[in-house]
Amino acid sequence: MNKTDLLFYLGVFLFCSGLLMVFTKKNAIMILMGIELMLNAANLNLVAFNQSTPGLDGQLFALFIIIVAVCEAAVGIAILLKAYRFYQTVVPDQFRDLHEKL
Amino acid sequence: MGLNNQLDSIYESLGYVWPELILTFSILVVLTTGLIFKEKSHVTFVLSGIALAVALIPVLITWPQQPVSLFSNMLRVDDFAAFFKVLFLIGGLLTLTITGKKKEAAEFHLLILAVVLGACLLVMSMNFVMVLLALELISLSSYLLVGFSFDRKSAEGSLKYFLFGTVATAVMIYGLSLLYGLAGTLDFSSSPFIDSLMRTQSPLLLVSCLLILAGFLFKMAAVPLHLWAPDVYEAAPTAVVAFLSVVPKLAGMAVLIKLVLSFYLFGQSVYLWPEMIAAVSIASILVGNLSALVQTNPKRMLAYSSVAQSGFMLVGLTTLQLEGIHFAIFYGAIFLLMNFLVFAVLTYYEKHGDINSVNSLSGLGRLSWFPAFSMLIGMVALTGLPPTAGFTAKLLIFSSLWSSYQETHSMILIALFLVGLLNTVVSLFFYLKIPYFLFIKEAPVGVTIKSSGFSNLLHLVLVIALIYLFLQPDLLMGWINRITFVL
Amino acid sequence: MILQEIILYALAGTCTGSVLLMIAHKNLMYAALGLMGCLISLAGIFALLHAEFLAATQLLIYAGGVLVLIIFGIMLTNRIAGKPLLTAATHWFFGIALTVGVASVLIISYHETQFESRIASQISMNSQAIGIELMSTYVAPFEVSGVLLLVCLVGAAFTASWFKKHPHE
Amino acid sequence: MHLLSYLIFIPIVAALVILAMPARLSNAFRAVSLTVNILQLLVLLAIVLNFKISAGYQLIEKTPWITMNLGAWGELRAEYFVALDGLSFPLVALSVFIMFIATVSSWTIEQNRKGYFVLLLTLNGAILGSFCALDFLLFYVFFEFMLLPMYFLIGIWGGPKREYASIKFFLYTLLGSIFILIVLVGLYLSTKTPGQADLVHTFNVLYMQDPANLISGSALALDSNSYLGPYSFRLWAFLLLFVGFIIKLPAVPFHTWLPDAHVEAPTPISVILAALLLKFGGYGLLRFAYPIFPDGAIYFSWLVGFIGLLSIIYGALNAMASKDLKRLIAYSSVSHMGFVLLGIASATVEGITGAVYQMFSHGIISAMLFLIAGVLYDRTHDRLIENYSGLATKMKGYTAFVLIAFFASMGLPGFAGFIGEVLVLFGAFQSKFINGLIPSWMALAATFGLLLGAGYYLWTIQRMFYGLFSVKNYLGNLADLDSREYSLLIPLALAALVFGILPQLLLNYINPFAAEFVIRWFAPETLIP
Repeated sequence: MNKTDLLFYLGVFLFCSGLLMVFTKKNAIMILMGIELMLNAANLNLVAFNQSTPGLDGQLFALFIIIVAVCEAAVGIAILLKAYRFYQTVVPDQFRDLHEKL
Repeated sequence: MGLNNQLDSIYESLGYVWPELILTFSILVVLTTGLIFKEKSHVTFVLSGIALAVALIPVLITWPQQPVSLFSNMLRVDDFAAFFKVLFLIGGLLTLTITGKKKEAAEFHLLILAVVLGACLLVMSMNFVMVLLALELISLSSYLLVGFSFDRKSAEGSLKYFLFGTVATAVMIYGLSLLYGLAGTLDFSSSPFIDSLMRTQSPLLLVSCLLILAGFLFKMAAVPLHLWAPDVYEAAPTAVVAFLSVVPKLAGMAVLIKLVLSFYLFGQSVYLWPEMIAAVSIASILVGNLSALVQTNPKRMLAYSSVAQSGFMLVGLTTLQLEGIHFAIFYGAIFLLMNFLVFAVLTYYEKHGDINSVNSLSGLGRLSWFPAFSMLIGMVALTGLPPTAGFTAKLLIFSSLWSSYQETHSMILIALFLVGLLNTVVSLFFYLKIPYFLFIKEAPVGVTIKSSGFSNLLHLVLVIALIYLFLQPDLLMGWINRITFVL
Repeated sequence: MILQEIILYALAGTCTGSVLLMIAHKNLMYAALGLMGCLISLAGIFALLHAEFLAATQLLIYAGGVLVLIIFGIMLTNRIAGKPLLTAATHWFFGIALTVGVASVLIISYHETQFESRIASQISMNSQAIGIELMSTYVAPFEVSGVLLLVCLVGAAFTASWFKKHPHE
Repeated sequence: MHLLSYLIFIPIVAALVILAMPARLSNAFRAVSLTVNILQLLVLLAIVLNFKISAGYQLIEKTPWITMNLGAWGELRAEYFVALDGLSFPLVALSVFIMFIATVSSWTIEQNRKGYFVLLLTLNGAILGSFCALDFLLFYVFFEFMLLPMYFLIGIWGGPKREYASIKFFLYTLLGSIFILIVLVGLYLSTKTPGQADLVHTFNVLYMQDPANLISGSALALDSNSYLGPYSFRLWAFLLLFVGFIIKLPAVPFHTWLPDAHVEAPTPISVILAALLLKFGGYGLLRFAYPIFPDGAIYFSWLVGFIGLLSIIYGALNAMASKDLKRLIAYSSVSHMGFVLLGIASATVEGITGAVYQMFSHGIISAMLFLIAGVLYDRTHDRLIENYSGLATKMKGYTAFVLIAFFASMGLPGFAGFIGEVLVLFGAFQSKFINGLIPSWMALAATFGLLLGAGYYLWTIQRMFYGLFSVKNYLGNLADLDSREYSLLIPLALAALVFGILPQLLLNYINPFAAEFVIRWFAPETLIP
């Protein structure tokens, strides 16, 4: 296995693990962590692909993704805290005020 | 290019982004005044209104705008971006008008400004980095805005929107990283980008494009990424819903247009982009309309209706031709008017009581006819019947679809044509529900309704705009026809 | 070269292991620990790939900032009384099927793809180059990300502190 | 002159005027509405004086409306284009007359008069606009514009089941108009304005009717090679237009909205619905479907004739089985409008003339029938036939008008209904020998419908008016017609008689239209193989 392939597979693994956590974990914080994994998968790809690409676009893009991740985490935790105050839980499945009323 | 030249060009570029500079500056001003005048929210209300109005001026006076690349081709000003900017700024102004002088925190106005700023940047973006940042500015601000009712529901809606949205963004970012590997550049309008895509038409390209488009379909609430819409619409404050159902949706559509045109490679792409978009469009129209049928909460119903409306906007894009896209833009502009009309009336009724079920609107039209009449016009426009511009918009996009069929003889276009038009009948069922309750049902005893000259004026303006654009669509269409796409 | 490859494999292995820990463990704190392991090993990989600036940022902002935020979140949303912070998981079958599907689509299409060979520019002073880029080509995104951070922090602070201001509602 | 524009826009302007007036002036609204009708009658008089027999389209008004650049797809041009010919002239005259009757019979409306008269006037303008429009888009806009006023008029001022009836009416007719819209979109994109260097798509119906204006290679051109299943797009387009219009007509099996709408609607609205709105079915076929797609018309002529026949028989049988007087009249409408369809299907001069004449006469007679039903309902709030008997002894004047209306509707010689039906039957018989479009047994079977008609009317007269006087659940003394009711019924009865005895008054106008229609699109020599 050469280096590029290895890095790509690692990226796929991270992305899919993130996806798996998003779909299976019940706790919103766990979901948030899954999302972080997906973002890291993208970062890994960008850095790896930047190895064979002129310029530093990949790394700079990764840098901005990290900034975006910080913002998302900050906003996410804030929203989560507010929801927790109302519901005393962070399990989205237990929020039952909004659903189809037929 | 030397560093000095680059710095010079940055300095030059600043002259083209006045609206964005004004918005950014006003965000700072709103933030500081919010801290100074803590209890006087109308100060920031007035300030942000002025900012949005002032930001319109540079857009309007530079119209028509020759395409100019800014900041090393990160952004580009052209007629396309300018037209959408006008829509976003008007959308922001209308949102403030609907909210009225209701006591809202300075942060509310700040976030509205941030969404408008993000939308303006998004339509100008020519580089995936800018796309991502502008999109996040819209998304994160809107997740927070949804929570601004500060009750259980809105906290839940906000969290759900956040979780769905960030997952969609993460998927999109992963797609972007793959595309970067394939194309070697992030500048999606540049010729190296197009060239590499032409050379490597691999399955991975399709996968990455689909992952990227997912992010924007999410913003537009198109099927299958519409699941957040009903909950968020129900939970968020009504004025915010009006805002979120228009500005991010149109921004998403604008970028979708640019990206799909880019991915389509002037018709040389081996992938069936028109067919794929047509499939999303059919699904959105069907799912949106059929789900809306069974709703009793007006806001949930409008959420599904907005899913269907996204489907209609995509109809124009299906043709992947300049004309079809012009009509999609026309549809978007009309959608802004009709959606704001409907939500303006809903906000007006909300002041008199709960609007969580159509039942609570019973007979209000018999007590005060004008708001109910405006609602009727809004609903008729959303259905796409004359004499409103909603009809013209539908007529035009379906005309483009038919023309496109005559050129390609693709059966899925005919399917979309028939599904789209026949769905008008389905949609009538639920669009008519609200006027039906307003006019035909009797009001419960003791219900009174205060008429408000200000909101009547707002409704009147929107109603007249909708009818005027039906009688004379040439005016708006003339502006839109200027838009070209130089990739 | 060999040493580098060994380190790379080791880091990839650590990363995989930490992620598996995150998926498998029910305890939130362990999952956060797993995330930290993953982030740090990724920073190592970045450093190996000559992206030193990014590696540093990853350590400082990601491991230092995001992770702290997440741990704050865990602390604030769980009443700690000596109980382990457990979380449940559902839809395993659906989740795994979806994940395996996505992974196989990605890997198969990756193998079908002939990547173009491009000549990478050799950049020795990574941090300096990035600094110059940020202030020239990427100045617009740089400024926008400033606005983004500002808006998010103000909005998040307001949202999170709303209850403190309105204790009776 | 702009006579037609006056006709169309006087009521719309008046509607806006009423909207601006304060709601407490409730008596003034009736006055405004009546003034509008009188003005319209005067304009109509001027039109009659100006309209020349057999001179094609007259009183033409044409102004550009929408001109829009469609880029690579040419240019879109819609016009404000109104004119009258032998087809629309009788219907416009009928509309003005019936709207007058409807306003007078709305005199007793008490609830929310402002809204009522606004909607009535809007409806008035939309109906006249649709009959006059020769631009397909303009027609379509007016046509759709009728739906909402009608929906609210039934939904707010209707009977106990009004909500169900109004939504059913709306959905059926909207479905029909969507079918029309589908064809409309395809059609205008397939049509070009003759004599223009650039490609200018037009909605002008006269251009659409000329196959030379269809763009070669477009999906709806004569040489179109677009197929969907067994039929070409042209045949589908004809079918869509056909279904769209016969929902309005209404023909079996799309008629089920009609009885509900009629039963629930207030009397004036029933009158408008039966006398005017149903006519759009026949009018649409003769103006749009047949001339634009004559090949489709020929291909499906058997189907058209058969649906017509089915409506005649099925409508009559249902009428016979109806217990409710209004429902009986509604089903008799289905039956009579079936004759229109049969006449059109025959595509002979007699058949077409008969169809147009039948539309006119049915307009007058059905208005009378619904007024009669309304008179009874106003007094007793009961419409069930079995609850009445011996009315002739108490309500002499009323009975006289009932007899006139019933006999006219039966198609007795001397009444207007007779002329239309006989001409239709004559055309349907001849069709086999002239163009071979429909078999003559259809005509034979249709006469059976006439017999059934006589049957249910006579039976109803026998049940309701003969025998000892009794009205179930009603103890008061039934008053005979008052002067307002006389003033409504006398003009209608006179019209039914005059146009029965002197048919050439109208035939002179219709005949040139029918002759040209047949020669241009259904000339026998081109049809018989």
